[in-house]
Amino acid sequence: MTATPERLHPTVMAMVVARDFEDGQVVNLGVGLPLECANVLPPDREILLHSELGMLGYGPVITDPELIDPFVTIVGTLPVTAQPGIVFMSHDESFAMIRGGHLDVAVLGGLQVDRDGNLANTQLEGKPAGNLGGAPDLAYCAKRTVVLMFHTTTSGELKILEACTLPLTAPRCVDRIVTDVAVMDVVAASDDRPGEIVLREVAPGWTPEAVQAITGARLTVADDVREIAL
Amino acid sequence: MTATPERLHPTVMAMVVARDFEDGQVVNLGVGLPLECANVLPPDREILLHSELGMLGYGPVITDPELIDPFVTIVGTLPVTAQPGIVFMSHDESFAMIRGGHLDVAVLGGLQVDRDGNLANTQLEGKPAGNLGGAPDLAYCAKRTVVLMFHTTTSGELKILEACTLPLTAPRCVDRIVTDVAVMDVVAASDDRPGEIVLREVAPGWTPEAVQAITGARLTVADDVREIAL
Amino acid sequence: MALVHPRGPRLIDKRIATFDEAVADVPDGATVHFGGFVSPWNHPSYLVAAVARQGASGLTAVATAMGRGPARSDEHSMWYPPERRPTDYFDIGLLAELGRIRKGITSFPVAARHSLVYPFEAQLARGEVEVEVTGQGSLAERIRAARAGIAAFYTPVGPGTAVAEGKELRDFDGVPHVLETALHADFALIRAQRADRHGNLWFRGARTFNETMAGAATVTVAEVDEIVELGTLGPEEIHVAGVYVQRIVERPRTAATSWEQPQ
Amino acid sequence: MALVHPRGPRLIDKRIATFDEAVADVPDGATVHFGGFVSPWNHPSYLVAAVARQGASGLTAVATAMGRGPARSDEHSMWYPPERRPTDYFDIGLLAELGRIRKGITSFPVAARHSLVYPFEAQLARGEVEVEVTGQGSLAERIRAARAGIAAFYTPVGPGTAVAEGKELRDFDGVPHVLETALHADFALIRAQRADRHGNLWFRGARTFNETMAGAATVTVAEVDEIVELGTLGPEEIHVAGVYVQRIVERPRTAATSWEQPQ
Repeated sequence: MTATPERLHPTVMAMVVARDFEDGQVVNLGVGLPLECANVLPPDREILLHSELGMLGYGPVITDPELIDPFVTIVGTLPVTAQPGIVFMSHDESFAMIRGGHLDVAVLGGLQVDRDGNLANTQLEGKPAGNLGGAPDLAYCAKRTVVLMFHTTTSGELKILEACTLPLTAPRCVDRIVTDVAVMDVVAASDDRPGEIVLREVAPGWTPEAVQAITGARLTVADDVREIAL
Repeated sequence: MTATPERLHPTVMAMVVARDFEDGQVVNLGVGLPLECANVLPPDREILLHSELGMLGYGPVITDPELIDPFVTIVGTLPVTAQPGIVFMSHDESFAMIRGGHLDVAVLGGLQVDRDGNLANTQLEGKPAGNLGGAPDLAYCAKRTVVLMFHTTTSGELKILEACTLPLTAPRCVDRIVTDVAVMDVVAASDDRPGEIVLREVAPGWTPEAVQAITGARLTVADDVREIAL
Repeated sequence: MALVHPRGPRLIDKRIATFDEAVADVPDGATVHFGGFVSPWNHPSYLVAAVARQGASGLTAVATAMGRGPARSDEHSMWYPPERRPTDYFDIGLLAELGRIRKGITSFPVAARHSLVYPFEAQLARGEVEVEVTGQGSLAERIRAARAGIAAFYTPVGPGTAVAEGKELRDFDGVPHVLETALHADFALIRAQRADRHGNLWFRGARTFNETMAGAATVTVAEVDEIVELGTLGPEEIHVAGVYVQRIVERPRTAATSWEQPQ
Repeated sequence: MALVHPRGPRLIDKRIATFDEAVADVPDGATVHFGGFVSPWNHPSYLVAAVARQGASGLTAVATAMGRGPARSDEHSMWYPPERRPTDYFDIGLLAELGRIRKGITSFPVAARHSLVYPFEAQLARGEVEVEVTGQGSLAERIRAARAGIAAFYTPVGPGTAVAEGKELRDFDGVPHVLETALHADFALIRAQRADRHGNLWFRGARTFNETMAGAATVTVAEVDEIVELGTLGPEEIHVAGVYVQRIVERPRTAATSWEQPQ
């Protein structure tokens, strides 16, 4: 019996997502893990980060109180950097931008994702209601939706499933799943075949079999599956 | 046989309309006669004039080329005065403002008005299509719609009718009609009686009978009908 | 030749001296839009506190989030050392805690962590209040529709999820859409940085629901950091035209330390 | 630790050197939004002229008015003495006169006087072109809906008149409404006063359809008086975020005197 291989650090997970942003893309980062992407982008690259509050063009999170501008914050009232060209707008305009298909990528956290690309990420167990926030619009309307999450819950429950059991945030919306052990693409169902999840990359030390063992949906292993590299 | 009494000058017609604006009201003036209201408002009164182009708070038309700002113009590219507090906006916001019921008064020109308060003012005879412009939104959505027009056409045809014959701009929208001979209110139809046009004021020298004689709808003469005064 | 008004002109002046006056007529059972996005710098704190003092109850509150309440209000500025955190942040969790909210229409009804329970959430779990959870995009558009005189609209966001249940679905270009209706309020309580006496508003930073809600209610009241002379705000820089705003109130120069202090 | 892009960063730069390049790919049969409100100061004259030179035909033109054409273009600035009237005002009447427009979607299809006939109107009378006349409010909202991802909406304006014929009617609160659909275009050609390389735009004066159309097309091209350094336009003063704009072109310092001059 071999030791369980190490899982990726959250910063590296964010880098795996940010690696694939193209210059000039408009990207919305969800709270928590996804926001880490803001901190790993090279300062000389122009990726326009969008915030639902009504802001486009922010940069890394600021931790030094002396540098904070309290009017430049994102969800959770987190202070961030104002990049040159930053624009402020209203909530309705911010969501017109999302819903109108003007965002290239949404990176969201996830509680569950299934092989049809359904996403559940708003309803915490035991809570009397879910926090939808802007997730339904982002997940459904961004040109590309990436879910960045730990592969399993802290108590080991599976999160990538044949079919979500929690209330859906948005249906058939996920294009890619990046976790602490793998990178997977969701291939949408078509008339003649069901949706599938294709395993593209595995974390160092992980085999496709080891990833499959902690995944609740059957994975299709890509012919060119390889180790995650930045 | 007595001589036909004189008709009011367009400037006086505009003053009859402007007389009834309340301080602070938001008013849209149509092209032509209605726009004259902008020129007769006392400079120390704050009536906010709205233009569909996306402007709120303009003042009199400017004729001296040295005083013109070509970026402060209304329909017809007419240069107007920028009053303190003037705001510019987009066309969609300008019409959100109209449709959302935020305008107190719309003063519009008219080709025909009928006793149900229907308005026709966009389709010129002989033209292959009508110029709707912003009239449908203004006529239907302003809290109060005033039609300012000559009582009859230049060739003597009647314009105030039992029922409009030209294509309607908006149905059941007119509250008041001000012409060069009279001031009339349209009382909307209710379940138990049809709409009616009430004659409130007549121009100096005019009798209710003389006004009725050039009106295609039966007028109800108000008990307190009086001579137009400013 | 110009008309002279017999009474003499009455200038437009939407300034109200106190927050208490500005919300005095909010009735029990009112629907109220609350602007901002859970930050001391964009939430209408003094208006919330004034509503709390005024006592209106049975409110339907439309807001991004239902608030943390006074006990946790400084969590929103945790990145500042304690001495720099605003003492005058009163979020609508205060109204929830006082039992004034009957129903919430919101995107964030609960705390984001298992370990936290906010006042509205606790009442919801006990069945004391109602909630209508709406994604933020549809909530923003429903409020904008109220301002813009649009009765209802079809959005692609919602079909296939709980928010579309019981609503009309229709395909456009083969994509399912759901019909959402305008969300008008009796009062909109918002926050801006600058205003003039016409009610023209200017905002620093993301304008959140503060811009969206202006004009989407019968009475819009703006709490502002500063009232400036008419003409100071340039015609191209005004974000909200004064016609959408009925009342403006300036925040005090000295921050309140309790919501109970009359302002 | 930060990612270094293997190719080196590529900055966002939406500047296009010439108007001819900026519209080179407008295909025959395209739907095109044209911004402005019949004024030399808000109409995208150089883009219109470039489309005329480029030759695309069978266009569906969405615009406030269908234009007067070159012969009458200086009527728009009659309040200036002749020597001060712009020589470089090219309205879409030019495209109509050249026979490039197959259909107009507009609020002002004809001249406002009996005695005047503009090019599009003449073609319409002869049955050579189609027209869809829409009130300006619904036209503006349909274009905004395209930008905002709203498929359709119910407006109270239209029922009881010709514009509602053949469309779905529905009552909301006892008031009849008509369903209007989003109006997307292949290209939006607009005019602004300032832009930066991100495509952020700033306007002088009423923003007309220029703001409304930005982002309501697959490709939005902005003709601007001046391109300024990134960061010059303040985050609170930008009217249109760059994401809605794909190309920007600066107007020449010396005004053209004919639409046929390549620019």
